[in-house]
Amino acid sequence: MLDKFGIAKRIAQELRDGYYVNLGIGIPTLVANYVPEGMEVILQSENGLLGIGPFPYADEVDADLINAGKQTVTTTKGSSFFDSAMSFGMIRSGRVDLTVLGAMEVADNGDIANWKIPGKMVKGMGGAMDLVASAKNIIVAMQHVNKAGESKLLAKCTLPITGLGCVEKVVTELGVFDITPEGFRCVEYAPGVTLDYIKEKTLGRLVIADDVKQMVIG
Amino acid sequence: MLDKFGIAKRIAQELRDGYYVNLGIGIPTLVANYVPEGMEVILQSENGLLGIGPFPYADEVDADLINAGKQTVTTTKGSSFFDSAMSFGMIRSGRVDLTVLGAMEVADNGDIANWKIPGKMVKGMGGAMDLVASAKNIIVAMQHVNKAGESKLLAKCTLPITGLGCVEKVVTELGVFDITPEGFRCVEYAPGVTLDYIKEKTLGRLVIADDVKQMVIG
Amino acid sequence: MLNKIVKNADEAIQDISDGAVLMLGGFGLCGIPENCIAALVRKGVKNLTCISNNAGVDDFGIGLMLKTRQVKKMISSYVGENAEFERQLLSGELEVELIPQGTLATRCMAAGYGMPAIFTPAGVGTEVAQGKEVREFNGKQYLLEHAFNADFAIVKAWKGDTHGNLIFRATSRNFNPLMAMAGKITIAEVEELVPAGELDPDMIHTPGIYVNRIFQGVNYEKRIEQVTTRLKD
Amino acid sequence: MLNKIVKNADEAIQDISDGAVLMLGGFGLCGIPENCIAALVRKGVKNLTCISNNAGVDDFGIGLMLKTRQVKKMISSYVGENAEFERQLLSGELEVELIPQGTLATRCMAAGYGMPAIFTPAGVGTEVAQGKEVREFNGKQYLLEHAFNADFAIVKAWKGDTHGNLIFRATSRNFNPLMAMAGKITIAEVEELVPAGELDPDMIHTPGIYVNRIFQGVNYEKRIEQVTTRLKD
Repeated sequence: MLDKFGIAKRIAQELRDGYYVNLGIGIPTLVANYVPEGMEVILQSENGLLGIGPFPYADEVDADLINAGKQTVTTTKGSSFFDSAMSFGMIRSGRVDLTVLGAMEVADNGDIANWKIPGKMVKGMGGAMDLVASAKNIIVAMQHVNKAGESKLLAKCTLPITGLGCVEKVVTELGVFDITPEGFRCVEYAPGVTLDYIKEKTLGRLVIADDVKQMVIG
Repeated sequence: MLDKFGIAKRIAQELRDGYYVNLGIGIPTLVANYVPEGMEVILQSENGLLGIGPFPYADEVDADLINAGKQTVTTTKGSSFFDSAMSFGMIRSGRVDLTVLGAMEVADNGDIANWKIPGKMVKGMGGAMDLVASAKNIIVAMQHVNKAGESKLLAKCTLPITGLGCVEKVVTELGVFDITPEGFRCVEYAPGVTLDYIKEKTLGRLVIADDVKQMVIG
Repeated sequence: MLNKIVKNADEAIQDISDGAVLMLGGFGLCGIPENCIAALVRKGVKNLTCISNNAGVDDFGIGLMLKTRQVKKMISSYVGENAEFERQLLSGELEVELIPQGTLATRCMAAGYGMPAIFTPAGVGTEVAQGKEVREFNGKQYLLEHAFNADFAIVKAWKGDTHGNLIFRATSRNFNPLMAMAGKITIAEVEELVPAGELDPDMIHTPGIYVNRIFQGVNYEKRIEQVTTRLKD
Repeated sequence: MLNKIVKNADEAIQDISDGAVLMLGGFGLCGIPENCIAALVRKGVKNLTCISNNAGVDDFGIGLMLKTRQVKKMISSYVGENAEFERQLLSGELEVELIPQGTLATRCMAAGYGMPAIFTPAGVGTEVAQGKEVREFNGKQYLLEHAFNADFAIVKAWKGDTHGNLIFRATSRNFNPLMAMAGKITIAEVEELVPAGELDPDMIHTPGIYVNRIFQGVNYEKRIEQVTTRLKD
């Protein structure tokens, strides 16, 4: 079974040289720490930055330079700043190669719910609805089950939807699941996890890939 | 009767301090030469410049710096450059205070035709259709009659329309005409021109303002 | 003479009255018009509708106007950083309309570009789509979303000149140039106000035609929500 | 490694084939991609659809591609400066679609911003409106105009870096940044190509994400259509 760092490491294997990538808050942000050596990946922050650098040293902190999680960051060589309309313009027109998001629920048809829990204070969708409606390649990074032990991989989302049929792939502590017309297709299982356990913890339609294999993470 | 410089001088009286103004090609361009002393008027060029300066000295000519008539120009203090979408954005959102255009025909309801003569090579509307559809204050500068001596102030345009009901005022060599629900309202006549002559040369509905007066130009 | 310069924030906002619809630039606390917010609190104007990506924190940004109950309605994409906000929302004192961040940005741009409405896929199939027209283009569904109609846009820039030209810095740009184009009246506060002619015309983000009033702000706090740093090796 | 750099115009355009839809930046002869146009003439690719505000003059700009009969269709706002153009048009060899300049610009922007269509008042009541949907918003009529769909956008910038970031100069900016956002493949030729990190991130007009190929152009002629000057006092 993976921890959150393991999930991030596995998702980092989906990166390709020259990719423009938008990483959501939480586990997705960790993916930036595992970009393979020698590979150049450019991170987009929807508040108006291409080329997010590492956190600043204490004496470099700049209130005008934050990421979409409102954390202080730095730039990299080749960075650019732009306004929020252009930022979502590049998202909407499909220029971002990979988007990694957290989720509360994913349905086996690729629907995603990650912005609102009825009865709880709603903080807002931020850029999530734009991202899921527009990005061409969306990977969800999340825990397979919620705190009550219930599957978050469902036949149908029970929470308010963020976007329809948009998720391509889900990576959880248990494995890697492609969204296919047949539902979640388990292509990899985490070390120490059985396929039976995955079946038990997945409520949506699940198929096991013929060539399913154990995940290898560095 | 006015010459083209007189028409431009009369239109310059419509300028107000701090106005943003778009001047079309031809007589409208001349208006820039008669901005009243002490008044600050900022000229917009729809190819992407606010703050058109005078023509350059010969040793200042810059191929990257032209106006919408493709003539070399200069900037002024406070100029800015922008792309063509923003340029028409500011036009469309009503930020330009005054637009001066030439025309082939104007109808007494404010319709304008100035881009196409059937049977002749059509060069295109350029920005004219955007300007007439969007600008809030449009003055037409033109000759009262065409080369055949026929009125260009009509009940209905005979040439293909550029925009509907958009002209506010027409200034010709004969006088100044506001577009009103009653048609062309002659508010000023040029020196040496009689109201009867104006009536003879105007085909559209024409009313003479009660306080009509002779034009005074510097 | 162009005359856009006002003395300070109090003069800039003096004709904003109860019930006005305001746009306020900024993302989180980054690039917010601190001086104008303080002046709005001093003026005590009420029943405001505020279009702003966020609602500040309890003791900074729009949070200051929430504390004094000046805001009737927030139109935002994310409002999670504010306990007073939550209290007013749950008690029904405050109306909130949540809209996707890209939709918020594009509805500002639409206003500035004279486009009455735009199409976006954001929110299709969600509760955001309720009551909205859905239209298909090339096999994909889009919502019709309308341009905002705000009485005042209040933005913060890094540098500005006496013609109202603005330059923003780093990610404090965010919604500021979009809102600057979108208000019936646009008020800009800047960290540095320079004479016309000192800014490079190629490098201006907001041409002065969009800006009605400008002043040099004072005492910028520029609070940071999450200071994240790394250690020197 | 990001690898957007190509050797020259010939390499940049090598996969443009007969029948392609191209966007070409520039207003008149100002800011046109001279190197790529020359390479397209050398390559002899045919039946092109060219979206460009103008069509060059007889012996420069897109006029060079007209002379060699490479253009099947022009989509422009103003085409008046070209005798060969007129001949081909009148003889029916060339198709021309004339659209308002602001509509042309906004349809490029729409493509770059992922908006399938936009509304503009330009052309309402004119022959431009024929066959188009008219819709009223707030008492004013607008045409629905669709985003362009171009195979390649070819633009000219002043400076560019190895990440594809672009900066334009003066009014040679015009349609270039809009088209740069709008092509399926965007090719940028620049007067000066610098390593990533040398351009100020605040001052970039086109972020590199939109640019697929970039090269340093050579031998810019930058012809002027109308040299207008004044005399020294």
